Amino acid sequence: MTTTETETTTTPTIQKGYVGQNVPRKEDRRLVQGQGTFFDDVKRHGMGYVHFLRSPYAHARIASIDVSAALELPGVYGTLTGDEVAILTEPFFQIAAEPGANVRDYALAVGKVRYLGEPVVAVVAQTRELARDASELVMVDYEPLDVVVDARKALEHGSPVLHEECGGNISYSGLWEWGDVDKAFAEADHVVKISELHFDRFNSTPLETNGALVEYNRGTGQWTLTCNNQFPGFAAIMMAPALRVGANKLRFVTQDIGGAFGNKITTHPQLVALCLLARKLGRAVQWTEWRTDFHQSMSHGNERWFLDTEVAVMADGTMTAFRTKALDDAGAYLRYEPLGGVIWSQVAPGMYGWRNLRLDFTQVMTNKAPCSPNRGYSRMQQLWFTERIVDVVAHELGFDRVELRKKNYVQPEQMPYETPNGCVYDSGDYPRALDVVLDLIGYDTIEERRKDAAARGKLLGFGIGSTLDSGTNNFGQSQLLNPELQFSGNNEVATAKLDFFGEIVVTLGTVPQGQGHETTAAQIAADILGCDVDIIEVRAGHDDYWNSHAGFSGTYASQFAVTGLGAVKGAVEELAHQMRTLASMVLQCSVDDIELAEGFARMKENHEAALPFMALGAIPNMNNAGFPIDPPQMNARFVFRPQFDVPDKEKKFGNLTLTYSMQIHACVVEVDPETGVYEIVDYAAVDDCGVRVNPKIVEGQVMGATAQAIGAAMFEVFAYDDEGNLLTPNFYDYHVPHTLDMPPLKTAAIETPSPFTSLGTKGMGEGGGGGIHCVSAALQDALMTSGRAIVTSSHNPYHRVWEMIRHPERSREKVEVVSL
Amino acid sequence: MATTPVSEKVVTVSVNGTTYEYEVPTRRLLVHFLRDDLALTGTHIGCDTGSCGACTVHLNGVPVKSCAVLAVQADGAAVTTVEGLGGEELTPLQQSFSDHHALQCGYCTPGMLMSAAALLDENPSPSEEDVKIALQGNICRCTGYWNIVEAVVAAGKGAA
Amino acid sequence: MLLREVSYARPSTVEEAVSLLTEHDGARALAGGQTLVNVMKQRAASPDVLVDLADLDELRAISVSGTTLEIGAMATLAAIMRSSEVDVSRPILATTAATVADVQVRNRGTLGGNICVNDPTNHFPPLLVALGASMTIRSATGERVVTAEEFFVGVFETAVGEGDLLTRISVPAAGKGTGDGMAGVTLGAHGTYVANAAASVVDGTWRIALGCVGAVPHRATAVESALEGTDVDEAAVRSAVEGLGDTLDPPADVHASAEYRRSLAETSTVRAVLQAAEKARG
Amino acid sequence: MKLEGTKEFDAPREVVWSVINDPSKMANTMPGVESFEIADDTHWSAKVKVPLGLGGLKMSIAFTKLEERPLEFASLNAKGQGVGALMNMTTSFTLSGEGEKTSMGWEADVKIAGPVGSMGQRVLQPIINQQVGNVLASLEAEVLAAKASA
Repeated sequence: MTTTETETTTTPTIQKGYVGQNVPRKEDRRLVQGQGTFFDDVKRHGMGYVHFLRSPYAHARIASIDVSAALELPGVYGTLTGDEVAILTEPFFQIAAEPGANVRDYALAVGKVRYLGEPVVAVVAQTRELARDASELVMVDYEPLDVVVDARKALEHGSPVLHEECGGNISYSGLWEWGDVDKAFAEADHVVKISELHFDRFNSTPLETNGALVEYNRGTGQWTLTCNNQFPGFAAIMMAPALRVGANKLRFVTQDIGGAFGNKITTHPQLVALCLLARKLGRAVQWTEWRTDFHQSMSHGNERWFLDTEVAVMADGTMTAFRTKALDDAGAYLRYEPLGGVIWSQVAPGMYGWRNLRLDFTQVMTNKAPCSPNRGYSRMQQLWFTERIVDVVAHELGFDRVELRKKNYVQPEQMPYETPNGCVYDSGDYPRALDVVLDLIGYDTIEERRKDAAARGKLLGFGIGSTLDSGTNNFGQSQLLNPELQFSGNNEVATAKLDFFGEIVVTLGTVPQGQGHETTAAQIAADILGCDVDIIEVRAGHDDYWNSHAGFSGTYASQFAVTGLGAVKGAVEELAHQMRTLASMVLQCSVDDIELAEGFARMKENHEAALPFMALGAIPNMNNAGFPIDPPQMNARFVFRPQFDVPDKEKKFGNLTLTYSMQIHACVVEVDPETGVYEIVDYAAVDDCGVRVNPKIVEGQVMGATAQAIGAAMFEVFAYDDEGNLLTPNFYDYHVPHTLDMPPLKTAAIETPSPFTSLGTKGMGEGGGGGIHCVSAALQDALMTSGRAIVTSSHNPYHRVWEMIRHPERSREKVEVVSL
Repeated sequence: MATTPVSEKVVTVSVNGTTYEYEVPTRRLLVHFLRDDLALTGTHIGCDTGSCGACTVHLNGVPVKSCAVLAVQADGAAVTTVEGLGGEELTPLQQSFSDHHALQCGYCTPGMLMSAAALLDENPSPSEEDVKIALQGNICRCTGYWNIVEAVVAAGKGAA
Repeated sequence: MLLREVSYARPSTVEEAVSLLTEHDGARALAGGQTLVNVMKQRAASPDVLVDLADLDELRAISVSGTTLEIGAMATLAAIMRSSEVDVSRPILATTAATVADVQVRNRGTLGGNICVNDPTNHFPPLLVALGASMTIRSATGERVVTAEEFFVGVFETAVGEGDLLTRISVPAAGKGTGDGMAGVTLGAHGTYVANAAASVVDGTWRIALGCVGAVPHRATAVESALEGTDVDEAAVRSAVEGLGDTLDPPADVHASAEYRRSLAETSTVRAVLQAAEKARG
Repeated sequence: MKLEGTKEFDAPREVVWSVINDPSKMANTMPGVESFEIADDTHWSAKVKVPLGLGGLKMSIAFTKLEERPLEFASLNAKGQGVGALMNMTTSFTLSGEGEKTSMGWEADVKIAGPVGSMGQRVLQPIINQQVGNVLASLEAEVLAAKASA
């Protein structure tokens, strides 16, 4: 059902050993036995269950709240309202400069609700059922307000305003321009105009929803949060000031997490509510979000319009410039936003060589669920946009889509390539990757297959989606949005120690959610220590008490293979040095005479002179008398820090990410012209993420991202009606693809190691955009003979395809070609 | 004379071979009975509409979604959860999931395993299509299913 | 996830079930629970008393008496898929059951439960109307039989009223010259229907019912009579179906505009009729 | 959700007007009314159990008469609060016609929120259409009864 091919261009930069092998995952045993520990599996004596009463209105004033009836119900422990929250906490820190900086965001709605599903009151009771019963007794008197759900309308004068203190609905706006755009358009042979493109709203809907068990220690004033937040560093930065405590008072603990994909970064409002309740009630409180709550209130992917786009094209197909107005819809609050307003610029030109770009970016707030990172965060929208441009240009000017791409791709000999905005694409061979994917999918047979499909009354279409997966953020880019911010660079932490009986224990600051960190970290460690991978224990999950985390610790934005493994490599190399040093002290030789191999520290020249790890572990811990100087402690902590500068805030210029993985996807669709129903009948994806520490894990990421892309392209959308009701609040209407919806898949990989990372690795896992692009392109190709509709949306369910066939003019009128 | 409806009921359920006698509110879902009352937390909850299959268990030998069954409906029945699949040793199916990288976060895995195990009981060497049909009621957001289907087909071949 | 308080009884006879449903205000029969329990989780609807039919084995029977296929209301979709009686006398019931939801739901979900819910997107309401099925309903005052058209009253509403219990669905067994078809568009493979049509022909007489276009299955009587006596080739069917959409006032939702549903209703009808015609030819 | 239509009555305008302006008569036309209270001539309230097959939807509804021009026009607002749903409906009636014939144009703007609202238009639209149909049918009955008793 899936076939895999791999070619390696260069050998990895460190010794072959476990690195590069499909080492079975250490995580698997407990997970297949149902012995994983997810947050909802953890209980405490006498804990109370929390239910959030949520707003049934998308926009309303809260006239009054009466919890008395709920409190009278036997078994109810207590409640929390917005009025209390406003007294007990500071509004959350806002990343935005003016006007977004004025947003006042709290753990619960204060005075007003701004989206349907917004938490208004928290109720705590002895059982889950009881908490919900009690919430039904809470009387909330709402005064409904007019609603705005369309970003374009939110800009209009007289539109309902969500946050009066912002003086309108705009959270951020800025002009991003590089090169000489007007000159490029003046010299262009053709200008292709696309009046409107729309990237739809969806997210990755991890199967495990959000939640936490929160305990408050009255003696130490510290909270312990057993949760599934994937970026504790960010959560602490948001929560500690709000709670008026230091970050040292917040201990985050995770073990197994049921998927996150960026969607579990912005849970800080609910976590703060839980902290307040645990303190108020003097007991552990537990909250498990439901699916409907998640859909209505949590972490939607950024919805984005691209308006009045123009592309400058030369007669030979060289694309020299684009200009567009991007309109981003952040939803009701700016939890992680407006960072989406800069993250896209990591891949501003996509995979193409144009040097002249103008993007006028505006982000607005609407009465919909707040946005926050979602796999491919903000880059996916930009990459879909650049891919749409390429296919529309080809479609309207009659260029071959393959040749047009090859001509305009950044070329391998240009690597490392500096983009017009100062980002550096570290390595890659895009034209070759395209050849590989075309070969996988049998591009040379497409026309025959098209005829065959036509004979069956089907419209066949073929599409390509090229996508970048930029990893290891330079958080300095946040200063391009708000010069006052004091964030820059990046980091990750690991510790490695040799324990009493020779056990090797590695801890990470990362917060894995299925990426196999325990396994890949062990592979790196075992290679360095010259021992069996099985004797390496990598602690599962995250715990602030390990002292192996820093401000940017977490698992997000494709960085583990660089920052996480970089930290592991640093810590384990330090431990190895300590082990060799101790061995040299015992064996009376120089450190350089000692090697670590086969589970021993031994003399290179005389393998009989060897100390087992057990001895090395025991000496400093339990048998350290008689050493003239202290034996090494067998305990190392390493902070990995990628080299970054703060970008130029005036020119919006600088390197924003360290590595650029690449994926190219291609698919073949067959459309039923009568119903618009279509099927993906063939699919291929090629991935290049540099050195692959564990190829099967990498392929798994490619497959998962592909499946999510197919879902977003065909089925998954957070759609709202004019009153702000979410029309897809559960897996019944929000259809997630299942086994029978999956096309056959062929994958391949090429490895062009990153010159900028110690292992030659690149972060990866967010390449799913390629799938959304190639489905859009394939549909547009399929409709060539049936009205030549242009695909202007990222989400193309059957009814939209049917409409494109029935009313091609509706999309045709959005595109225009001016040839000079 | 009709029995009188009750809102609390003593249920007797055999779970993974152990018989439990428990008084439960009649509104309690089987999945909460397993997770909260019996502390068998391998059975997971991924949705609230009976769509995702993470809570799949065997009820008298057939796979069902334990979030769409009341605990009282299981009175007198035999339930098998993922904890009851194998012993210390992994079953060939569990091993195959690991061998084929058929899990990432592992949250859907117990439900997947229960659906797949039921299929293999009925059809020891299923085709790819058989497997897809058997697993259609189980959502996975990490793997895209390809490796899961391969793992089950391979486990079947091994058994056949 | 968490249901409102509800009391529960599991009667051991149909009589007992009926008296429970009669005696208790807000009592509702619990069959497979694959819809009811999920709706109760949303607390969108909350019966006060659940009468669990699980022990009423007589309601699980599937049998053929004379020229009628009798399906007990508690027969699961899985049982219908596997039933040789169904396979012999009205196979489309089995092939349709096989496309409802998924294995786990089919193992619990019953035909009676499916039709008593009468969600406009369900598979069986239009199919049973097209097949000319009838339903037997027990109450304290006795037993009555209603036709499928009479049975489906509204969304979530059927002829099964308070104190009533659906016991049996009767479908005429297919003889020679009978053909059934069902076509439509679903949300994903084996998903819920966006629009569908069921068609059945017996010796040249057609019955066609559309789903998802209103509160109850819609009989396409004009198409039925237009097909009367024609030798049913594609051209004939298309002209018979022409204009059907304009006679409908379907709901619009996130999955389909009214215009799209009208078009799908026509396409589905054409395809269902052609399927049925082919089967009828044998 | 906006709905509108016209309804013809074989009755003089005065009779139709008397019915649609008599809360207690209107109460008879509403589905599943369990109790009904009149606060004053512009405010009244009802406890209803809207019959949905899956178990009735309990709601307490507060009515406010917004505007009236005798024999011509009336509009009222109904705010319902139930556990499964919140309802906000503004409806208006315009009467015309002479002698024994009355034509009633009506408009309704219905907003439904809460879990029931999340069940989707697929289900809601048919439900509402059907309930409106029931209301109009029983309204006709009320009018004919009033005409007979007049």
